[in-house]
Amino acid sequence: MTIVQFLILGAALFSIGVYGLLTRRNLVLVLLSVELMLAAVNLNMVAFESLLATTQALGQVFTVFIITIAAAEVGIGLAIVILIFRNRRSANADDMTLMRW
Amino acid sequence: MVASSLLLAADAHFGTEGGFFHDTAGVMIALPFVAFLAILAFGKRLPNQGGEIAVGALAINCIWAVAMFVQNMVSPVVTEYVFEIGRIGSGLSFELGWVIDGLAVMMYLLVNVVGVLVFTYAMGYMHGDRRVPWFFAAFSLFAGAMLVLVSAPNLIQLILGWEGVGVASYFLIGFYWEDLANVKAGNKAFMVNKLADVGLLLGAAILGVVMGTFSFSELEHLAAEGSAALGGVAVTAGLLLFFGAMGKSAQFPLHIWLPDAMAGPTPVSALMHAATMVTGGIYLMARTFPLFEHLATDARVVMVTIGTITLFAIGLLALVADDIKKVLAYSTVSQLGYMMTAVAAGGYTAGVFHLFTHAFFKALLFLGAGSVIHAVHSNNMSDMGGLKEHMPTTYRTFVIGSLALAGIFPLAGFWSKDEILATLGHEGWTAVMWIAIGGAFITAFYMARCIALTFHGTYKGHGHPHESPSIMTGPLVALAVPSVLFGLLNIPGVSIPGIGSFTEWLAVRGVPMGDHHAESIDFFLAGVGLAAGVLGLLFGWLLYGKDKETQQARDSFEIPLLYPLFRRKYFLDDLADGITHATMGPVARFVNWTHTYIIDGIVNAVGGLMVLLGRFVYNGLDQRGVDGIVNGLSAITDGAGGVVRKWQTGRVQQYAAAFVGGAIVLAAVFMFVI
Amino acid sequence: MIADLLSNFWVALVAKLLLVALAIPLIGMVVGFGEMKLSAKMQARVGPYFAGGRWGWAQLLADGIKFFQKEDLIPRDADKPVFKFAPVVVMMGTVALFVVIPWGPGLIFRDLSVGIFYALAISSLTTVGVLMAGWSSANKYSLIGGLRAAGQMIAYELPLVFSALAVVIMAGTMSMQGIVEAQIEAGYPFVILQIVGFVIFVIASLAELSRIPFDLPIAESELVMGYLTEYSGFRFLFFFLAEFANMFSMSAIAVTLFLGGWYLPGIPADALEYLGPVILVVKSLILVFAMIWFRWAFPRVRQDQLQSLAWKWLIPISLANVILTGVFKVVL
Amino acid sequence: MTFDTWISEPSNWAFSVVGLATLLAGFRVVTAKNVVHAALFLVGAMGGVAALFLLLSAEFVAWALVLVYVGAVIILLLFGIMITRAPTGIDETLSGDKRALPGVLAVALFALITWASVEAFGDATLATIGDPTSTDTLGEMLVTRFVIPFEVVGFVLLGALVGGITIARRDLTPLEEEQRGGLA
Repeated sequence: MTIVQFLILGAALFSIGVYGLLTRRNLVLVLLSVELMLAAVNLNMVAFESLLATTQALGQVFTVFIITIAAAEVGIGLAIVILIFRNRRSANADDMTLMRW
Repeated sequence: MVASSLLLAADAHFGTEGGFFHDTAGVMIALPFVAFLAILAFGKRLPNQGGEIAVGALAINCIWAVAMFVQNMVSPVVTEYVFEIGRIGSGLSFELGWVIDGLAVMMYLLVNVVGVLVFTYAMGYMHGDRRVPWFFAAFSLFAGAMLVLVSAPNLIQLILGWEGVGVASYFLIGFYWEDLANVKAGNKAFMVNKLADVGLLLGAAILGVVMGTFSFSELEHLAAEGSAALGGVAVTAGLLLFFGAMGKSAQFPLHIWLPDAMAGPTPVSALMHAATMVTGGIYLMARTFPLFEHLATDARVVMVTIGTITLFAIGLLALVADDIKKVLAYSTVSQLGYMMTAVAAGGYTAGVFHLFTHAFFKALLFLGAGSVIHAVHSNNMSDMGGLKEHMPTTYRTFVIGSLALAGIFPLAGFWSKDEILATLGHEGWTAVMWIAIGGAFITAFYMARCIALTFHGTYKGHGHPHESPSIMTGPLVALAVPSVLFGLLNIPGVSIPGIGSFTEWLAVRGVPMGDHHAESIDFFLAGVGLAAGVLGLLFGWLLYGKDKETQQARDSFEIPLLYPLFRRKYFLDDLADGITHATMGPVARFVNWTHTYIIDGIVNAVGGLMVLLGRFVYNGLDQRGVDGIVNGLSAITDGAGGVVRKWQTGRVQQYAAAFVGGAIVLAAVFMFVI
Repeated sequence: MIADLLSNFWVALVAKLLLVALAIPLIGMVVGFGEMKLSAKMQARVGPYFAGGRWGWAQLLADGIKFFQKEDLIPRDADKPVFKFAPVVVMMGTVALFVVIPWGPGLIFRDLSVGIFYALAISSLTTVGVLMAGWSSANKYSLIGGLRAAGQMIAYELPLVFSALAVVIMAGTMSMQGIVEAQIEAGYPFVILQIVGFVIFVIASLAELSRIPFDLPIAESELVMGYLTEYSGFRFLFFFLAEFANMFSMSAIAVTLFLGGWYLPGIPADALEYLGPVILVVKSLILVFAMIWFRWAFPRVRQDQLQSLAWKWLIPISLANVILTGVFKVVL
Repeated sequence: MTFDTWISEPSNWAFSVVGLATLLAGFRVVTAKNVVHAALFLVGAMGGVAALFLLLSAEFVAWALVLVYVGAVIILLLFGIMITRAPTGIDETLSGDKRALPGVLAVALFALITWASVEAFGDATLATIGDPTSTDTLGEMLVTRFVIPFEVVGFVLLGALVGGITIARRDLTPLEEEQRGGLA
């Protein structure tokens, strides 16, 4: 297996995530897209570790960190979505234009 | 470990070995903080909402304070206990600890004794109020911070205590934060103090960096030896320290926070703005007195000038105030002016002695005012009157306090004020001395007015006022005693056998304070001072003794006939308030204050001119010039904002798209171009 | 001969698949039958009696055949793909769990180095299936049941993981075989030192399995049948079998972690080759029996009681248990 | 390396199958017209990524991904979706109508990264495939070299926990607060 095949797969997954991030209106789906991007990054991390063959599992350590942060992010993000939904009866990103001029 | 600096005190004529109370004075300093935490933790559950903890802590502290004070009388000790906390490089070390000498011991006594009385009083005054535990917690914090301040062996700890006092006062002034005005008063006090703190910090930094030490005792010795290095920075550093003291001790023109700071509960005013907090600045000047005595002599002219303006001009304001606490507040500022003038003029003992006596009778007056306010539920004297019959104890003690403040023989104020006058005369500040005598006249005048309006005539408020409970009158009586007697502690030339005199106690310092001590009473000066007081009382009584329905009736009828300047001044006071509190910059404020006082002090005509000048500055410079620039700038900003805000659609995903696009472009640039 | 055949990858694969395909219904039926008879006994009833002659042993088989011939109903408003896929997901989680159960020395589908971790990870798949089932049925009882299952699962996942973690600390490995061997080496089953962890593990697995007293997701008296309300026919059978198989596999994991797995002292090592599976099954069935017993011993808890038990008691206690175990491990 | 030699490696078959499935699932995550379907496809995508981790012999991380995502994150998301009243059936308003620019951006991003990867690594092959990384190594790294980040992450999680509760908590009405008895 070559490193490039994983990198390309990661890039594709990441781009898909970006696409979702930019097009999805539902905030929960935006969160999902972000998870997808994070997963792509994780894939790259692990692939690079295999390439470098360190004895220290560096890539996996970072993957563990990313997973942890992602979990925290989902927790907070979902709390915010629920709060927004409760206050505005909508979970659409387009409706959240309160910070506009 | 304790590094008792024996060397520093070796050349003094006092002992250097502390006794039990000296060794453990740190407990005294720590106790209010323990009380603070304890009240926060358990205050709610106690029957008196934490008041008992606060009073208990200070009552225990009193044991130390009194024991050390007595020991200072019998066998004086000068020493300090310091613990090193940290160090910069090899030279500059940061230490915490406590100082034992005449000045510090006097302050311990003052803070703790006045504190415990005010706390006791507050238990009655605050009963059933909002957030009582928080009140006592903040109050304990305040007392603790004040102890940290006065026990400081070096500038760093002094600043620590100084800021602690500032924070605690902020909490307490804004105690009734539900009312916006109180919050603003708290903010104002904090801001003004912060402005002044810049001076203190800079001064401390200069001394620390140039001299390599923050320690007061070392600086004292250097000053006494006439160190050339210290001499080089003495005037700058001295003036900066003085600027800090101006803020805390409410010297003109930084006094503006103090009258507003009356927004807090009355016990707070009594403890903070009469007895302890505002004395912080005077204490700093007294603590660093050798610096000004030996090296920074040039700075003293500035200090005396500011002190004199403060003592005279601000005193005048008390004549027209309707709020009884404001009268006392202006009076406090004026008395602080006396102290500052005295210390600056070289009267270390005179200034600190006035601080000492003033603490008792001003606390007494504030507590008396609080008692009245408690009874009539209003701060305004126009709602009072005739309370003599209803509140006999409050009345009697209030009169004692007023007489003491007015400097009537043989009460405390007479002796301390006389000492200041004598010092001013001896040091050659004759003009200042006469202004101070005029100030004494004004002091007596407004106190007479205050008593007449509050306690005589007929009652104009609502409901039926009653005497306050004994938990409140008790402290009043307890404070009345020192207000009467403590002046006798320092009769010039008299040293009570076995006890000594205040002058001797206060002279217990690491290096001798070279101030002048009169050998006998100067009967001429004493007579003039007393006459000024009596005349002031008489005058005030004649003007205000007769009852009028309302304050307005008095002002519109009685005052214009006899003293038209007051009415004029009253109007200008409003103007000053209005404009000062609006957006005017410091320049405009200076012009305004200047012309307020010139009119009051000298001539009507000059005042008119000043009004014109003020208007010119306001309309011409400020409104058209400064405001024009500001408006122009804001118009430009507004226009630019109008264009740019279109980009701000509030749609997160558009921002994200822009971000992603930008990242792609940047990455592409890095890859292909660079 | 057979060994040679099995060494071929494909043959082995087919054999293993067959084994699983047979084992799970078999285990499910054994457990289900046990539940029927034991419940009957505890309630002083007779239970199935006629099917298959003695004791009605073929009752469950007959039930299964009945389920197969029933009409496969799907509600009109249901989300059909999800509705159809949900039982499969549940079954997948169940089957995957069997991969790491050690039946005897060397007798394990795959001795992963992260075995217990894998087991805990994969067991949550069941909950996704339940949530899918609850949502796709387009029925408010189902949805509430699914949500309850999810909330319950999130709450009890932590004590489950923590109590397993304490065992991992004791054993110094996450491999299931390694844990069993560690217990053999230590000379005692971990339950002796990990009694707290064991109790928490059993409570948490009861909650994960939605067994009484934690059966709020199906709670017949409140939610008709919870997320199962709209299922019928063989899809219902899938859930049914999965539940019983899950009971067994969770018990087997508990046995492996705390009760010494396939090992029993006093049995010679070569006999364990053959007796290991029997020992494991017997031990597991004892736990399964306890679970069935609980069903008739405890009343159902309320939703708030369920949550506060997990968050206010089990998680702190299991955390303390982990810390204590760590200290214990370091000190010794 | 030619495609022939590449595809003759069995692990690359597995990679192709799993990778394609992952991509497909990922694509459906961002295009599905039903929120719940999108979340379920994310389960698939995460499962695919976990399988790829297994291919790279990162066993612990793979199952950690499953445990965290399938076990917690997705459940939480589904929970959130269902609390915010996800209807069954198709919802056309889930995606915005302006999809051209995001599409262009995504393709550009993909092209850029791909080009950079190929440019940088060519056909460098992965060194170690075989023994799974031992969890010991991972754990030891976490508590030695990366102990500070590890602690920080712990604090972040704690913060997220408290923050999540605080944000999502409904403010009680005064009546309810009274019923709870003061401290609540």
